Amino acid sequence: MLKQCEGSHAVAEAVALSRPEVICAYPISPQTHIVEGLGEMVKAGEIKDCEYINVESEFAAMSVAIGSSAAGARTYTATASQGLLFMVEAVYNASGLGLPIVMTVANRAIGAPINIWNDHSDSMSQRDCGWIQIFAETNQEAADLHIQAFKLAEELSLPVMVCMDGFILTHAYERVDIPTQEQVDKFLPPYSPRQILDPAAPVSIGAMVGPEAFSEVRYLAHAKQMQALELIPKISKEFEEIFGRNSGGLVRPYMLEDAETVVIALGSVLGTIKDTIDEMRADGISIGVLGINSFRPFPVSAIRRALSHAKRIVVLEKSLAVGIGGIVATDVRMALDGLDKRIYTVVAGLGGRNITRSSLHRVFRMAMHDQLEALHFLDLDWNIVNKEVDRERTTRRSGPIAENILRDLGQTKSNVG
Amino acid sequence: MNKPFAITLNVGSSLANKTGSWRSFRPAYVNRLPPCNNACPAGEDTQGWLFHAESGDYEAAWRHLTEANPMPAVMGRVCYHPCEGACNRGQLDSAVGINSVERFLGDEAIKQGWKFAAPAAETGKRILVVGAGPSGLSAAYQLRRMGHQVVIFEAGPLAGGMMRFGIPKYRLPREVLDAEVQRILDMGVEMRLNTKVEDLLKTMKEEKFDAAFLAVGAHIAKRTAIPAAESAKILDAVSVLRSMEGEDKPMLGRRVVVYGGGNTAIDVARTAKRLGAEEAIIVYRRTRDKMPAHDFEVEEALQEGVMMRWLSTIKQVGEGAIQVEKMELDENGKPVPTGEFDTLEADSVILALGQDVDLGLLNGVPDLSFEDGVVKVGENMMTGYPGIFAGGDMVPSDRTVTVGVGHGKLAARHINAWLAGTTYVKPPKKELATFEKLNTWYYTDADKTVRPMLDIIRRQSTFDEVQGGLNEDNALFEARRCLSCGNCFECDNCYGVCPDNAVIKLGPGKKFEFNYDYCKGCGVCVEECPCGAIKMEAEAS
Amino acid sequence: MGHQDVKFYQTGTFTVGNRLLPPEQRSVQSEIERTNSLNSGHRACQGCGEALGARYAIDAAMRATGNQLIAVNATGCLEVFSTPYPETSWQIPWIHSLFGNAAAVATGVAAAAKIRAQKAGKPLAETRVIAQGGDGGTTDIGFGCLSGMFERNDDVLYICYDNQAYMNTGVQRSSATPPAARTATTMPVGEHPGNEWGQGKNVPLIAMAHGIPYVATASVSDLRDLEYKVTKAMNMRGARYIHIFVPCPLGWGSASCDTIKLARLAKETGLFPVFEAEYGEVTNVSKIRQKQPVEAYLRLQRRFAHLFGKTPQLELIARFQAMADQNIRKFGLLGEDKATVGFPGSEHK
Amino acid sequence: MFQVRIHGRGGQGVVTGAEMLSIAAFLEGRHAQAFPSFGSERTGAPVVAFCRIADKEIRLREPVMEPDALIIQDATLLHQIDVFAGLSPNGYVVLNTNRSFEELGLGELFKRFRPERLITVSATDLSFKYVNRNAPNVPMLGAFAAASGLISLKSVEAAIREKFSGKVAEGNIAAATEAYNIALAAKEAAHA
Repeated sequence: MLKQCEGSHAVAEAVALSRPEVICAYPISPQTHIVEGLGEMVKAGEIKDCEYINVESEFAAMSVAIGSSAAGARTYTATASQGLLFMVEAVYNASGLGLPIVMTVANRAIGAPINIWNDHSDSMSQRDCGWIQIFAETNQEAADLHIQAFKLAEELSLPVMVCMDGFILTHAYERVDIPTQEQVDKFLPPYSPRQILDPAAPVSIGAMVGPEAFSEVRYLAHAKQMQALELIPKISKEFEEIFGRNSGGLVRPYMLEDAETVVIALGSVLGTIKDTIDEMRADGISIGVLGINSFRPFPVSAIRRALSHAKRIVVLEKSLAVGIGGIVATDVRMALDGLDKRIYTVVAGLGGRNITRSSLHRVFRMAMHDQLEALHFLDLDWNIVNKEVDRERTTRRSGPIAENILRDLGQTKSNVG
Repeated sequence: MNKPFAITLNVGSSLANKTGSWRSFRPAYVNRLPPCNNACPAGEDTQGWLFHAESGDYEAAWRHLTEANPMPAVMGRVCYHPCEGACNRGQLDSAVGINSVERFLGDEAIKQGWKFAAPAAETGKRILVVGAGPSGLSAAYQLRRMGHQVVIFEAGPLAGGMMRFGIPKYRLPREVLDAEVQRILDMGVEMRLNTKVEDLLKTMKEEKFDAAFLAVGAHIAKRTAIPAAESAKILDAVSVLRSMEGEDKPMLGRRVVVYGGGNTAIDVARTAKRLGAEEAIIVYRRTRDKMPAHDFEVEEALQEGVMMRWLSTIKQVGEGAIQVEKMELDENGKPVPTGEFDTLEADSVILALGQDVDLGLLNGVPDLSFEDGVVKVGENMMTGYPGIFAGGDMVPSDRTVTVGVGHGKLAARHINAWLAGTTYVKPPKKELATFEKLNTWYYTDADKTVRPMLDIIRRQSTFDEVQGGLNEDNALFEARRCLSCGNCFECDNCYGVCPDNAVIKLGPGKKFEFNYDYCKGCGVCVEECPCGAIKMEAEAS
Repeated sequence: MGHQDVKFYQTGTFTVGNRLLPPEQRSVQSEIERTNSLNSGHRACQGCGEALGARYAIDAAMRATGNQLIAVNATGCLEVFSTPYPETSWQIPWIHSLFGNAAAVATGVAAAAKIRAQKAGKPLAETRVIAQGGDGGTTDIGFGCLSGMFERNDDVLYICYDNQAYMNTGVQRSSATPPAARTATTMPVGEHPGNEWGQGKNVPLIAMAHGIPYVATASVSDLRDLEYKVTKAMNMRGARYIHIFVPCPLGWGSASCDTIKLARLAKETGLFPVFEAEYGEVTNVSKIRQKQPVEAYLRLQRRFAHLFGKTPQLELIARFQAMADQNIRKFGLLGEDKATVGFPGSEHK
Repeated sequence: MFQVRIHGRGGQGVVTGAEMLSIAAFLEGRHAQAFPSFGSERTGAPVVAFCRIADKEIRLREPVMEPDALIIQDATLLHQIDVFAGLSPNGYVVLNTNRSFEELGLGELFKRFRPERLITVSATDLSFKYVNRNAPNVPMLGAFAAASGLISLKSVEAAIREKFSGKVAEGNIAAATEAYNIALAAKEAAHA
């Protein structure tokens, strides 16, 4: 059923339709609306047979999820930013134990300085944590991916992180086709755990594993993620058969066939990029975009195949690996190992900085002419940066950067009266 | 379940890890010698029979007890219970009332009519027992159990020896004695009363005895030369007590003086009170704490109105009065005369100065040796003449019923071995379960049960039994006060406290075993064993 | 006294078993058929109090729940010595997640159990949950999750096996380490040797301040009391906490055979008050049976050896005695005294 | 694609207004996208929200920088921020005020825009009148419907009913209707 609603609400509805049995909730922007919505639905009895637990921290949220999942309950939680970092130890633990928890990450920057706006630093920090990470481009996809995520997680017995851009998607009202319960039930069978804490068949879960077997355990975790490379497209196809729309998959090519320049990106920015590319195509420019839907596992072959004709690649990413630059770009380089292609990294949209069509036009054109430096920071205010660099060079105690920048920016101007 | 590799494991699989290899010391169950058993002259396995009594299985307790002593009802009344003096519980609150439980079991056996089992097989050997006192009866019982034919020759008209003729009724009712004697005879022991052995070797030859056990009591009163008027009435304690068993009770008068400080002196003084004496005065040359008599008997006598005159010797006995000389103790505690004299009114004087044994039956037996009026025996209770054994009052030792019973038992074992041409070797004595070896934390505080005493008026005027028995409730309570020193009583502590589950519980009555596959040798079981029945030993390297 | 339903016999009163008792009154640990939830072959040190305490507690809980039990374990000695791949000593469904999250994981397990029951049309979860950890995992790193579990009144019994330091990592100080004690991070050197004299962190009292249905302390030296408390706790619903005193021969520098003796002395000196509380109020106190001076307890442990050197630290020993005496007053550990500890009870009462 | 920017203050329902606008467009079978200028603004702080309306899927996620219409819920903002930034000469402005543009000193500025597309409405007064609180967002939406002709009053009513219920919904509908009529009258007057 088509509905004009907030992204968070669409996700909450999708999770509710997936018949969760335990939901752990801890507030952190911008995921809060999702668990608020779920809380209301559980209290109102719209979600049956579900425990909604208000925990005392994200660490507890993931820990409760570990317990309930291990005890055989379909389990969901959501977090973002500092919250994800606060639960990191448990995040690794959930995947290490192979527990099919589904978690929304409403992507948000990580402080300091504290910043509540969107970028991908949070989930990127967990790229090696052993969770499957899938990114939503739209709210429709965010809703669909959650339903798929439960199936994916439970078939593999691995946790899945559904990443959606904080605020940009979570707080955006747009048209979403909310599936029916019948559709979801047809697609998603009841949870049948691969391992379970059960007095009728006791096991010890979470043994200490020494050097004699640890490498094997880690390899098996890797091998299991690799299975997802086959399963994700399969599930996406099954989804399409029942729901009548294509959602998910490993990668999403757009205008790629003949594109000399290919932009790679994740999440909601793909929409703005597509609009930009449409405009550039109208100008006769050979450019396309490849959206990465599954960041972990990283679809190396699919990306390599999709980029076989491209001359140059611009990886536009909403995160920064301080000290090297691109996170996604590094992975893309690995995917293109041995191929002769220029690869540019554009770090964009950090901490909620708007990514506009005009800026995209500019960098894409620079890339096309190979005038772009290998690592480019989109719309960086060099004036501010240089001032601060100078200040630090001359003054030992130059003060906090954020405050200095605000001082430089001065008061917000009004051109009225 | 398709379990993830290594992370998820099958339950209980650590049994594959034999942690016993960590051990350098190992625990081992032991049976130590409880101090009560150690102290018992009759060799009773006190802790052993109390164990059965604790669970209310009195017959099992009685059967276990009577392996050492066939007369628990008697012993439960007349034994001076050295076991209780040695009892470790005495250091906690008060000793276990072993004697009272023994009496309860003895009385219960009489009440229930429990009998001794007949011997499994007859050996065909004939053994003569001379004297039907505690030692003779004990030997007869043990020998009969071993399958020998036993004939007791008793010079007196009734069985019991000093138990009958030396111990007043108020301490040992005669029906109790009769019942326990009869039960021994019921095993097939032959008793010939009024049969005095004059010539032992002749009797043995004539009746084809293969061996003899002599257990003649010390019935002859010791005399002392005291100047006395002709009309002075001087009696001896043995005779007085013996005459209590006959038709004619002794005439003692209103004022009776008893001379001596042993148990017999007390017995006769208390008897005199019961016979109607207004005054019964014990004259003793030393002080109360030097008296050979047991303190509780002195106390009971005092309660009944018997008077004591300490530090006094009788110098002269006149008609209706005696003269005593005051004594004082020298540096060594020896009484020395002071030269001060006093006069006491006395209608009769009873001498209780000790007894001798009539050794006449040994005339003509060669190779014997004697000492202080008794016959010497070896470790095996045999006299210098092969096949003739002796015990009880006849041999050098304390003269108590319990010692006598012990001699009878020991002699029987030696006789049995001698008859078989072998030697009885006592099992090696186990390590003593001393107080330090116990972990007494585990025992609840519980004071001894006090036995009921007859009221004072009836004690002074009748020969009813002074000390009552325990009823089942308090006998059970008393039995359960036993600490089971040095012997496992299945408290499950070792089984419970082992951090490695390395103790195997074998089930009721079967106790425990260590599972050395897993025992790491921490020693917690040893430390926490309440009764000291486990010890640590170094592993063989 | 703590718990004593049965008027025990004069022998064996405080022992694990008593052949004279009817079977229903015997301790779980005396049963031939006891679960041995923590099986042989585990790699705990000789004389490990925690191994003992865990088997005592979990076996009792297994009996109380008809074996419908799942245990969640914090990281720590108990976890490491019981489940090194490829072997586990546990005979029950058991999970180890992290050091600081046992209470929260248990909340999750309980939630799953509740939903399973709900789906089967049953009002209450049939599968019950125990979370367990050492003092480090409980009083320090796991404290936040523990408090959250208490506050929500989740249906979990949390058991802390208190051996008073981080033993798994090599004996470092925890917030449960007693003052003056030597640990690897509070060495007996300098002007104030050993652990500092702080105010301590009394987690049982903090648990009581949450107003949860049940809080108790117990000791491996009093099995029947421990079993009674675990059984009672498992017969209740909601958040429950039992703090069990478990001596550690390795960390305390005590003889491996003295484990239970030390636990007994801790109670008999008054240093470790044994009590139970419901809804924030002390309802029962195990009286001291044979009062002991603190020296009797301290002297057996090398971690306090610096108090008894050539010049005994009489002042410090006196401070320990004062601590014990304060407990005795506060909890009414002697005679007929009444406890004065309590927090405003909840209306649930 | 038609792009709307709504300015107001925290507590005045700016975001809700954008959402209702998107709902109204959605109900008319169009694609719509509403989103706030994501901040942690508290009551009273200047707030911006956006709404895009189109006939095909809206992929663009950048903020509305060149709006086709401005809804200004609080006239005091005019002196604090550049609310008119990017507005096209053909753009619509709906301003909540009980004064005229001239009285507000905006006469000069407005010469750049088409006068029939500049509407004032006393939305605050209307919200007090009908729902007894300062919630100008709903009447502003009514006025916008009339001014732009982009959505019908009926769709605004339906959007109101999605967000509110009972008496509040009815009051808001009444306020929106009156604002709609005022704006419609003003628009016709300007044409005349």
